[in-house]
Amino acid sequence: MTLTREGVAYRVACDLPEGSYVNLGVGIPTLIPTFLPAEKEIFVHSENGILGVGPYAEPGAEDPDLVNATKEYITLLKGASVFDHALSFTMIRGGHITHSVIGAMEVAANGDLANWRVPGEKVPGVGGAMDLAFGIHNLYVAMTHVNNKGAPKILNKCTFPLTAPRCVRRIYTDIALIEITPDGLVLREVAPGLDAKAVQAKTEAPLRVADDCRDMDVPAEFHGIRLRA
Amino acid sequence: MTLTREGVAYRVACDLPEGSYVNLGVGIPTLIPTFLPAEKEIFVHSENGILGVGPYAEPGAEDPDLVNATKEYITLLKGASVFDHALSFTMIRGGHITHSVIGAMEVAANGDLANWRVPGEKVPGVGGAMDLAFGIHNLYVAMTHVNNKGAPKILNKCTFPLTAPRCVRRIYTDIALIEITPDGLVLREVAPGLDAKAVQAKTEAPLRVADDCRDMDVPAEFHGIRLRA
Amino acid sequence: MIDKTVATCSEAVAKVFDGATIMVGGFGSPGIPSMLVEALRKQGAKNLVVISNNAGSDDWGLGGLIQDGRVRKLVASFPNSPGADAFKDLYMKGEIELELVPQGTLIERIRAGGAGIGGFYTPTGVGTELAAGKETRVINGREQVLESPLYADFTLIKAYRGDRLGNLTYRLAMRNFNPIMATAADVVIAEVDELVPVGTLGLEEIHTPGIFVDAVVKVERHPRLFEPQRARRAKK
Amino acid sequence: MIDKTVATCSEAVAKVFDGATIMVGGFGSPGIPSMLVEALRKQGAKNLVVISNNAGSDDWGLGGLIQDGRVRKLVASFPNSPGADAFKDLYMKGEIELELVPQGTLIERIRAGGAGIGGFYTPTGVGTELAAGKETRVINGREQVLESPLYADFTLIKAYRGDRLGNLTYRLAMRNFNPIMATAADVVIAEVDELVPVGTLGLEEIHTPGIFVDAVVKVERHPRLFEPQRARRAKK
Repeated sequence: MTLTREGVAYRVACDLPEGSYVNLGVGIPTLIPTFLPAEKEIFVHSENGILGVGPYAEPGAEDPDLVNATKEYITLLKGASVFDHALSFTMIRGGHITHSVIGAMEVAANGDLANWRVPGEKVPGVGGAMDLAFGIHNLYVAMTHVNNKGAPKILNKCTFPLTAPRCVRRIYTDIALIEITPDGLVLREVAPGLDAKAVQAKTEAPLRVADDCRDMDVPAEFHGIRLRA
Repeated sequence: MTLTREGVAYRVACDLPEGSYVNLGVGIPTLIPTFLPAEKEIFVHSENGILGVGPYAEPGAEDPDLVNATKEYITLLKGASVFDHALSFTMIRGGHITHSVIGAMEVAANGDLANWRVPGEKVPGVGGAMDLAFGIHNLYVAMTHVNNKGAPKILNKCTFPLTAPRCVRRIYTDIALIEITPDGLVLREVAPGLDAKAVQAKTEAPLRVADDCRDMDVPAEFHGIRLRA
Repeated sequence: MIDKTVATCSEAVAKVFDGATIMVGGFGSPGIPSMLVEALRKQGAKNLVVISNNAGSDDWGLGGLIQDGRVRKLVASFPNSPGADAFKDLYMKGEIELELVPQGTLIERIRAGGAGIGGFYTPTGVGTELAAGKETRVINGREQVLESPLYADFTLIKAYRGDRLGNLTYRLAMRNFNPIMATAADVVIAEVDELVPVGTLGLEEIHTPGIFVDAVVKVERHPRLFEPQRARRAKK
Repeated sequence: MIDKTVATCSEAVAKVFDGATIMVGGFGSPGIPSMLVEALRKQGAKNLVVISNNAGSDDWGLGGLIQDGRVRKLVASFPNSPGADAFKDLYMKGEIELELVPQGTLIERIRAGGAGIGGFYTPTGVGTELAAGKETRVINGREQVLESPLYADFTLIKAYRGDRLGNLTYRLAMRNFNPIMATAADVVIAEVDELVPVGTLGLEEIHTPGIFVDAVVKVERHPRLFEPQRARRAKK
């Protein structure tokens, strides 16, 4: 059994502590807000100068002057603030954002991250990816464990151009939660019904299994959203 | 005949064009606002984060949260804005302030300025003097022509520690208006009743007399304030 | 009396010259000076260097300017967003130059240009393609790359409200690059949704003080600026 | 629920340790966190390094902290203002260290500390005593000096209004160093004149977003903060 994309987002959401200031990248991370429990105050940052991002705007109620970093129309929570790009990136590059959850194409055993460019890709773009990867201490990756050809994305060494070296702390995927330590990858959790061997089979870099390695605590569904595939 | 301190301030005020953004230092420059004609819109900047400084606050009407760079209680003009120190010094160091008028202890023929520290002075302080001297293109000095011992302050070379090299464009004193050019000092105006020779006698550095050198156009008084001594 | 208001966008951009460097504010649709960019398209200056986070959208605004072949070089962090087809086409044909800059480095370089900073060190990009060949040094145990300021001949920005002195405020996410770009060009031109009398904007709430602004034009918003349909698609 | 409010200044400064580096906001009396500094005097930490534009006034606030011999080193632009007698006395006796920094360089160094900038080049100071011995380089034909970031263990600031999330606004000239210092310390403590419910402060008008702030204390203003008599003398 594996997690859905929503399931991965759910699992990350459980780990974000109250009072955290979180930047969410494109891909699976954009699904996280749905799973943040209402009783935990967590502040979502958008690189275009917003702290306190709320749910998407209802159709017809969009405000033309209010989008997130992915250019989707959003709402703001009470206590939100808006500011210019310089202050927004002061938050990122100064390390004030406590957590960043981003997608990845490749992650290496030493924490190297590749998520901005496929070699040979026609037109490059980087956005705020490097600023986040260099600036945020708790940099978490949320992604599918393997690519769409079934090949591992967690490698001994990245093959794609790096976003930043040695920056990723944790990897949340559809089959595992892996921590990146100075001694390499540590398997902390596996999807219900799978075991460490199954995860290793889909991971190029060697995994050390944590003594307290356990099943990912993700229910089958959440308010009608399927979390397990 | 010489100008009073107010007379020097009056003469400087005449040269500030409409639409200029002006930082005024301590000493004679603080007297300038009195002489800015009401019909000319000029924006006075205070380094502590104010653009659009108005007259001093009336006694009893001071606002505890509103002082200028000299810590005097002031008022604001319509259209004024307040901001933080970083933006305030962006205005100065980025060269957005069009004119700075400051006092000086010494000015050299090449435009070197010394106005922040007397050698042997006990406790040093620099404030924003260097930022102004390095940042503002139209840096004007307003001062008495000689020091309180009667010795020249316009020298071949400064003897006091420099605020900035080659930064002063013009010097307004109680007896002359001198422009600093790549070829040295040019005497543009002399106080009514004096001549170039009298000014040179009180100036260490050599003065070239401008072809159109003329009397300073400063009346004897202005709204009851004596401008000539 | 100082009056920085200008009647039309055409008048406001009249002095843009061939080869000029131009900053264009905005992120997504909020804060994009579309009407000024459209006026620039009509004005005709070519060989432009444009500094902007994105490469515009479709065939209007900055996308249109690029499609018209008027931009020699783009300095941007994310020129490959959906809709930036004009840029992508020209880039693939080798007909437009790209300087790709991490977004935080981009805004910091613009701020440095406006604040008189000659250069700065940042860790962002070290060890990646985007810092290749650049000078680095280790500061406090961390390798950092030296980045240079950006400064333009003209900056085009959009604000919500403005007055004749050039004081500006921005609504919600319109602010983004605009107030910083306003500090970093010889000539700064703002299009605004509303022109208000001096004194209307709260003195503690002015985001761009008039000192930075040379011209203010009141505009109707470009009809393409607000596209909730796309937003709805994005939510699916 | 996040609640950054703290009941008393003593509680807010309780964790300041001997040898800590402390930024103190304010310029003149506006924006000076006097009650926090008074609490710090009572708290007792010594050997402090203080970063502040001025050296305080007379025998209260920062002036008092210095007079009590608790400050080992001051980083300031104008420590010799009228009333800074405690600093002047100790400095003359060689009992306090001074790092004198041009005011614009001071705020830029603090901003760099908060923004993750490793260092920057500025023309300010080149060829003067204050850049003596510092690394310089010529950039665009102008010699510039390399300046380093400033970062503190604790920042003490004053704001006008604050909420439990740490969002702050400043009245008039209170802003000065405060919002920038709020970005550049491990622990940021704000005293405010008014505590307001979340949502009261306009989202476009929040000058310091709560992300930067760790603790908010409501205070009555220090009685010495407002001294119009001095202002009247200054006008003569």
